[in-house]
Formats: sequence, C-alpha cells, structure tokens
Amino acid sequence: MNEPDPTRQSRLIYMDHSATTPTHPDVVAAMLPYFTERFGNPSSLYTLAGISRKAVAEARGRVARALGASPSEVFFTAGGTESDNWAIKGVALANRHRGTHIITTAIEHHAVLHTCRYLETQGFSVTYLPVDRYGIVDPDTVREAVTDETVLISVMTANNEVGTIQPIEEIGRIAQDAEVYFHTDAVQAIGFVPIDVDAMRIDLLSLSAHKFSGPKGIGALYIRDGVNIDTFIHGGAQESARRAGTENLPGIVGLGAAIERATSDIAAHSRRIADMRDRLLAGILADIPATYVNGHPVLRLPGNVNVSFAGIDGEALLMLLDAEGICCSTGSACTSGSELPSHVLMACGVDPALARASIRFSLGEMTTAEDIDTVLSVLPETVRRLRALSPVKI
Amino acid sequence: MNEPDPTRQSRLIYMDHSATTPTHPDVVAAMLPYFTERFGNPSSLYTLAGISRKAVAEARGRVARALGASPSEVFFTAGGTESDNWAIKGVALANRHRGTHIITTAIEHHAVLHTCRYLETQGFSVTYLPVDRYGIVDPDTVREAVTDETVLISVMTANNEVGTIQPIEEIGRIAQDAEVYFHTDAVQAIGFVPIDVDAMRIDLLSLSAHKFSGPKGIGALYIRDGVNIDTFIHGGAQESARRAGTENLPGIVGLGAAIERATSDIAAHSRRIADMRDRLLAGILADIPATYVNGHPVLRLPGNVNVSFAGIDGEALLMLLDAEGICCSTGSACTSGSELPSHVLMACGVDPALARASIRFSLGEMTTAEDIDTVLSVLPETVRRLRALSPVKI
Amino acid sequence: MYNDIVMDHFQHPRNGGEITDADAVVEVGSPECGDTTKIYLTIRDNRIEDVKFQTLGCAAAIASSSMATEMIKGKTLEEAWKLTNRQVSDALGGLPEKKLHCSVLAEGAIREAINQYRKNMGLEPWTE
Amino acid sequence: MYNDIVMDHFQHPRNGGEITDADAVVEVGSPECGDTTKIYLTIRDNRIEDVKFQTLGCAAAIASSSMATEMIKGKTLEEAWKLTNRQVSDALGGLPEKKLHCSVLAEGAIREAINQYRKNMGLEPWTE
Ligand SMILES: Cc1ncc(COP(=O)(O)O)c(C=O)c1O
Ligand SMILES: Cc1ncc(COP(=O)(O)O)c(C=O)c1O
Repeated sequence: MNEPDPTRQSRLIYMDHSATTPTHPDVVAAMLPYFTERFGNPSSLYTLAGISRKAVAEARGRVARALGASPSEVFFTAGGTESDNWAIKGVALANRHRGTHIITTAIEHHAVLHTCRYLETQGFSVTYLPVDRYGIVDPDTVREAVTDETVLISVMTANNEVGTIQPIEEIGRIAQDAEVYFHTDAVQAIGFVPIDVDAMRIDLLSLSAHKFSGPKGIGALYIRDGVNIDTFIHGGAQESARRAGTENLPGIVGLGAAIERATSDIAAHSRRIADMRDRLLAGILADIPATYVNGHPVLRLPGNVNVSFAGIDGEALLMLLDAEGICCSTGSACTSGSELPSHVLMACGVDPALARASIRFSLGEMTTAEDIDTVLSVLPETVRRLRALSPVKI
Repeated sequence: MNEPDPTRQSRLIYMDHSATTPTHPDVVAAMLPYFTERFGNPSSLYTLAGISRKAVAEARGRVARALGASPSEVFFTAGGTESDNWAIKGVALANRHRGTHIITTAIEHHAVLHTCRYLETQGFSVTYLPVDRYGIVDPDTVREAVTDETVLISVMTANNEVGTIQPIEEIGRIAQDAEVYFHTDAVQAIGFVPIDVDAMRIDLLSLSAHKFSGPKGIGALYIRDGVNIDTFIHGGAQESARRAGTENLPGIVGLGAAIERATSDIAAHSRRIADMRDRLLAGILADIPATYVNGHPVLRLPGNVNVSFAGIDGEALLMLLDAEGICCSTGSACTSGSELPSHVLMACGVDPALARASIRFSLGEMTTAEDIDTVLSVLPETVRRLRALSPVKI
Repeated sequence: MYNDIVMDHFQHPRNGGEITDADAVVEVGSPECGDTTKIYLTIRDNRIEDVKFQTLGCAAAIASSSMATEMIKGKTLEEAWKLTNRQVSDALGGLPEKKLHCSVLAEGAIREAINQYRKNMGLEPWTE
Repeated sequence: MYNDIVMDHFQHPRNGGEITDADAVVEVGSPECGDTTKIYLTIRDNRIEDVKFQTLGCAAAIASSSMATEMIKGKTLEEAWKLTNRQVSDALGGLPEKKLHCSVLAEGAIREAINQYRKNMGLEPWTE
C-alpha cells in the first residue's frame, strides 16, 4: 500500500465540499466584530442593539437578493436540517385540514426523508417518487402523484451524493397548477444553480451556509409571502415572531457575506470548477478500468464526481486516500456511520456491490488544478492495490 | 435632559448580561481554528473529520462536567429556545399515552410558555403555577398540581427578568416522588447557580452559551439517560441520532470553552458580581425616592437588579441611559417589542404602573466598580428629570 | 430605533413642565399602554400664547408631546384644533410603526384642552 | 477512527494475495454488509505453512484478515481453529464498536478452510 508521505500530509487536498466547506477568511473577518464588540441582542433597545439589528437586516437582504425574494420572506434557522424540518412539518401541520398527503422523492437528504417518515407516524401519507438511473425525477410522475389530499411537494434542487440537478422549474409549475405548496432543499445548489424563486415557482426553499464557505450552524428558510405554515420553534418574537431564539448574530452576518460571495458570479465559478471536475473524471475513466459513473452525465453539480470502482470497498479507498491527504466521501457523510448502501445509489438502481464501491469527490472553492493532478497521480495505483487484495475479479 | 457625552459614549457600560453577553476573547480564540483549518464535518471519515469529532467530544465532556452529567446525556442544540422546545414537546409527545398534563409556572421564558401554549392546541392541558410577590414558586403548589395525567414539570432555575432562583431541588424531589419528568430552563443560571443534575433530580435541562460569554446560536439540552423523549429535529444521525444537522463545530467548541470558564469558580465569580450589585442597589435606593425592588431580596441571581421608579416609563429611562452609554433593559429583551407589561412582573403582582416603570440592570463579567459609579452618578438625575416631565406625582 | 429629530425632542423636550395659572388643563391617558399626557394652555385673543406638557410615556410619546406643543404655540385655536398626529409624526421625521399610536395622545389632549377652554368660556365644544 | 495497529495492518497488509497451489481455498461473504474474504492455506505436517488472503471490505476487515493470518501462520490446525475474532480485534488493539463485526469474517474463513482441508484429507470436519 502507499506509504503516507509526511510532506504531502501537510497539504490537504480537500475534495469533500458537499459535506462541508471551510469558512472563507473574508467571511470569518466579517463575523468577528459581532462576537466581541457588536454583540448586542438584536431585540434590545439601545444603540448597541440597533447595530445588531442593522447587521441582521443587511444579511437578510443579501439572502433575499440571492434568491430573487423579498427580505420579509427570509427566515434564519440553525441550518439546512432545521429549514427542512420547519418547511415540511410546518406546512403539513398547518394545512392538515386541506389534506394529509405529501409528495417527495426517494433521493432526498435524510433531513427531508426522516421528517416525512415522522409525519407518516402522525397520520400523513407520503409518496416517495422514484428516479431514473441518473437520479432524475420525471415531472410527469409528480403530476400523476398529486391527489386532492396533497398539500406539499418537496423535491431537492440538487442531490448531495450524485449531484443530479432536478427539473425544478417544471415541478414548480406543476405544483402551482395543482395549487400545492412546493418546497425545495437547495442546500447543495446555492452557488452552483442560479435560483429565482418566482421563475421557479418555489414556495419554500432551504439553504445552509456551511455548504458555500459560510459558517456551520446557520441557514435560512425562504417562505413565500402568504404560505400557510406553522411555527416550528416557539418562544420569543424574533424573525417576525415566526422563529424564536436569540439570533445567531455572527452566524447570520457570515451567512450574508457567504451567500453574496457564492452567488456573485455563479457562471464563472461553476465553469472553473466544472473544468477541473471534467479533467478529474476524464483522467479517472482513462486510467482506471471497470469504473462506473453515478449520477447524470450533464445535469449535475459542477463539483460532483461520483464513481464506483468495481471490486473494492469505498470506505477502504477513502481511508487510503486520507493517508495521502486526500479528503473525499463514500455516500453522504451523514450516512457514513451506517453500513447500509446509500439510499440514493439504490434509488438510481446501482448494483449494491457497485454502490459500496462508490466514492464521491466534491470539488469547490479550495480546489486547484494541482489537486486534480495529485489525485490523478495517486488514485489509479491505490485502486489497483485494493483490487489486487480483493477476491472479486473484475 | 442629560447631554450625551461623546467621550463617555465610547466607553460602553454594559448592564444587560441577561439579554446576552459578548463572547469572551479566549472563547473566540478557541473557536477560530474550527472555521478555517479544523473545519471537517464530524460525520466524515478522514483524519480532518476525526479532529472535529474529538473537539465535539471534548466540548461535550466539558458541558457534562459542568452539570454533573455524563457526556452521553448532553445534546447540542441551536440555543436555549430549541432546548426548551425539544425538552417540552419531545417529552409531551413521547409520553402522550401516559398522560397529557404539564405543570409549569407563570414566569417562565416565552420559549417555555409559548411551547406550552402550542401543546394546548395539540390536546395537552397545562397548569401555570402562580408565584409569590418575589417570584418564588411554592413547591407545595407543584405537589398539589400533579395528577395521574401529569407527564412533565418544567420550572426554570432562575428567572431572566427578576432573577429569582427557584427551589429546584425540592421541586426535583417532588417530581421524582410523583414519577413525573422534571425539566428546568437553566439558561440564566449557568455560571451563577451550581448545578448537579443528580442532587437536584433534574431529568432535562436547557442552557444557552451566549448567556455566559459563549457564542450565540449554540446551546445544549441535558437528557437524563432513559428519559422517554421524541426527536425534535429529524434528519442525519448526528448527536447519537437524536438531534440532526451538521454540528455547529466552532459554536460547540465555544460552548465548551465558555462553560468551563463560567463554572470553574462560581462562588468567587458570584461574590464579585453580587458585591457590585449590592452597591448599585444600595446607591439607587439611597438616592432615588419611590423606588421599588422587583424579585426576591436574597434568592436572586447575583447580577440582577430589577427596580421600578414610580411615575416614569422604563423605556424612556432606558433610552436616556443609552445616550449615556449605559445598556440596560425593561422587561425581557424578547418582549421589548411588545407594549404589554412583563408577564413576570404581572405574575408577581406588581402594579401595572410600576411594572412599566421597571428597569433591569444585569451585571456580569464585563462589569467594573467604575461602571457602578457611573450609573450611580447618572441615574438619579435622569430619573428626576423624567419625573419632572411626568404628570404622575409620586 | 428613533431618528435624530425624535431623539432631540425626547432628550431636550420643548415646553415640558406646568403652567400654574393655565386657562385649560387636561390629562388624557391611553388605556392601551398606560401612557398619560397632561396639557396646560394659556390662551390670549383666541391664540395659544403658552403651552406646556407633562408626559408619562416612552421616548416617542415624549417627543410627540414636545413637537405637538411646538406646532401649536402661537397658533389660533382653530389652527391648533386641526393638528393631526400624522402631522406630528411627519414633523418628527417619522416614528417606528409600532410607536405610531404614541403620537395620538398629544393631539387628543390638545383638543380636549381647547374644548375645556371653550366650555369655560361658555362656548359649544367642537366635535370635528 | 482506527488506531495505529489497525492502520498499519490496513495500509501494509501481511499475507495479502493468492496461493496458486493451496491445500485449501474458501471464500466467505457477509450478507450483512457485503464484505468478502478469501483464505488460501498451505498445510504441512498439520501446520499452516503458508496463508494468504484477499478481502473486499473496509479498513477494519482488511486489517482483521491481515492480523488473523499472521496469528495462524506456523500454527497447528488445532491452534488455528481456536482463533476467535475477539483475539484478532484484541491483537489489533481494538476496533470501533460498529466495526467489530468486520473482524468475524477472517475467523470464519479460516475455520472453513481448515475443514475443507480435513474433508479433502478424508477427515471429519470439526464443529466446535
Ligand atoms: C441536500 C442536503 N439537505 C440538507 C442538508 C442538511 O444541512 P445541515 O447539515 O446544514 O443541517 C444537507 C447537508 O448535510 C444536504 O446536503
Ligand atoms: C430563561 C431563558 N430561557 C430561554 C431563553 C432563550 O435562549 P436563546 O435566546 O438562546 O434561545 C432565554 C434568553 O433569551 C432565557 O433568558
């Protein structure tokens, strides 16, 4: 096996941006004064608190601008998971009198899936739409799944494991025609997929700062004006009395700074990353036989490479790459604790043996052309060695 | 009226520690590496993520030590409000088959009260126990309120407005005897009231870092091993699969650092602050006639001074003090947006005219003897001028 | 929270205090929030020669009393009667939404004081 | 996640590979997680003269195969039969709780290989 090279160890090749990103130094710099100096509770009445209120309002404006929304439609949360919980439970419970049916997909993040499973225990019925082998939801299946009882459709903008981008605009139109609320988990999409909540007919949208060089523990839920939704976290009158709790002031400032950076030039940023991604994927396919690409060939996040190397175990490969200073993932980071094959790859119809042989490289801001070269110089030999040690012949 | 003195303006006299505190520079320093360098998602498998996991485990150990709990009983949340929501909804919903009655008090924070009001819409009945004129809950009333249907007693350790400290240990014993779960909102108590969840028979405890020189947007819920509680935020398997969402890594590290600082010498810290508090209160009572103390004379948080100056409006006084660089509050910061008199003062039987005339100074780490002198040099004249302008004669 | 004009009138209220031999004195209170405003008028030749106020209320209430009394000083009773709280809050450069109701008291107190004066003079009180 | 011994055996597995003219070859798989381990034994005078393995599995599974094969090399069949996955994980300095089941495969494969050899020799397979 490859010897860990201590000199290389020090240089981290971080290819797990879909799991999380480092907070950009500019974002940290923007946050810092709000820990120690401008620390006032935005709900207080003195001048110091007014500074905090202004900072929150500015950040809200930034998030709104990034989504084509109005600031009064943006609510800060503790992250993508809380946003998903709030959106789905809040709409389901508030509209119970109208119906108890929810439509979602089999490839959603657990924040959506487990919330739906919970609602099933509360008397709701949930349709988990299938996807094709590329991970795409057919809008026709959405239309056909709608019943008189349907109150919510929740389809993610882009998938965290295979990177597939969904036909959100079409699904939004279907939801609008059916007069059903439409929620999209855009946690992976911000900074890569241009969002316009009006053009896309989105009623609710979840996002999380740490996926686009913002801090962990802060996110937002977009709620279109007029959507009937219950409060999820009860208490003080923060966030227009719709989400209680002292505002995470530095986090909110950081989210505002990060989303402005991430969405200022999505096209150029995506192109830069997609170029590297394409080179990485081409190199992998050229140098490593019996490699299978997961997800869609084109309709995918620019930074996502998800491949299966027949005959090996993804986690073993991940650990060997780690020893080379390369960070990547197998399945979603959230499910790495479990031994089950990824529900996303299963839904795409990937053979279980290939699903467990999958690796995700997710490129992002940190990624350099040199990183791609290093991975391409290390990966083929590493796969070869694992395969030599494997009883499965390819 | 007093002219704002620009030289003094620059020196902030912060007497609103109960609303929030600045994050201590040492705490910020502890957090910083986790934004930009040690930023790995704790759920990931590579070495970088192991560093994050270790940091989370260390912080969990610190919180556990501060409470006399075991680390496996500590769950990180986004703050006191989420902890209160989780504790109360989680226990109520999980134990619905055992009963649908909850006991709490009239002086809880809105995070508890509004959560209880919500549960009332879900078929639960809630007893809001009265308090005496000092804000103390009589343990006998707790005992008498318990019925066969009672599943949860929630009584705050210390009140945020008047600072009254409750007989938690006695109430804990009553809950234990009655075989009812006992939750306490200790958000204001951490760092001032020594906590031992075993000695105090506490089953669930809420805390929030920004109240003790930690960052905003992070808190914890202590859940005694074996307590039957539903998950509140569904999704990934974080926090032993009981609270989903990518961990707020810098926040968790900050909470750990802050709680260790805050609880390392509660007695000395409290004494130092109580000394200043006593001097402030004595000065106020000596120099300002028709002043009434709210809350308990002795059983109160060391930093809390809550007084009513007959004939004036608390908010007007607050604004004038703000112009002198003095930050304080009238009622709870969370309710300052509303024009209603504080529910806590009302529950203590304070006359509405005196309730609206109340001001809270909450001293803390930042407070110096010089701050006390300044407030005492400014306050009497300020009150006098407002009274001169008031039609109400005292 | 408040703009500079409001803060100025709050911190340096004009016409604060009492008039011992006023021609009209009324006190009005808001049941809603407990604010109370007392208005003292000295009237000569149908004109408000002097006016003073006392207000128990928040910064917005005090600033509104200050501004309203400034606006009616030297005016005829007819002119003073026409003062609206909208004019007061406009003159203050605007008040926060939820503080708008605080500017109502001054206007009401002035009208009541004018009618008190008219009644003292044996005149019909004005209604609108 | 893993200690140094596990990482060493994972990154530098001992006895990895095939034996073309082995006396026993078995492949066992875990239906639970899809791990597969193949064991090759060369046996002389009731002793395991050589052993090789191939494992499709995570780091813990590979390290367990490496350690297990080291532990039986040169041992009599009776001694090798007695090897438990607990001994393997202990020798590795411990495995994470949820990875313990990964160390089971190697032990099972070795026992199956021993019994395969015994059957080839016309002997009764051992049962416990
Ligand atoms: C698609 C998707 N949705 C939701 C989440 C949850 O976001 P967070 O972990 O910030 O709560 C994630 C990431 O973990 C994600 O990738
Ligand atoms: C007693 C009490 N409980 C709960 C809370 C809510 O905590 P947080 O604002 O951190 O959510 C606060 C403070 O706001 C409080 O003082």
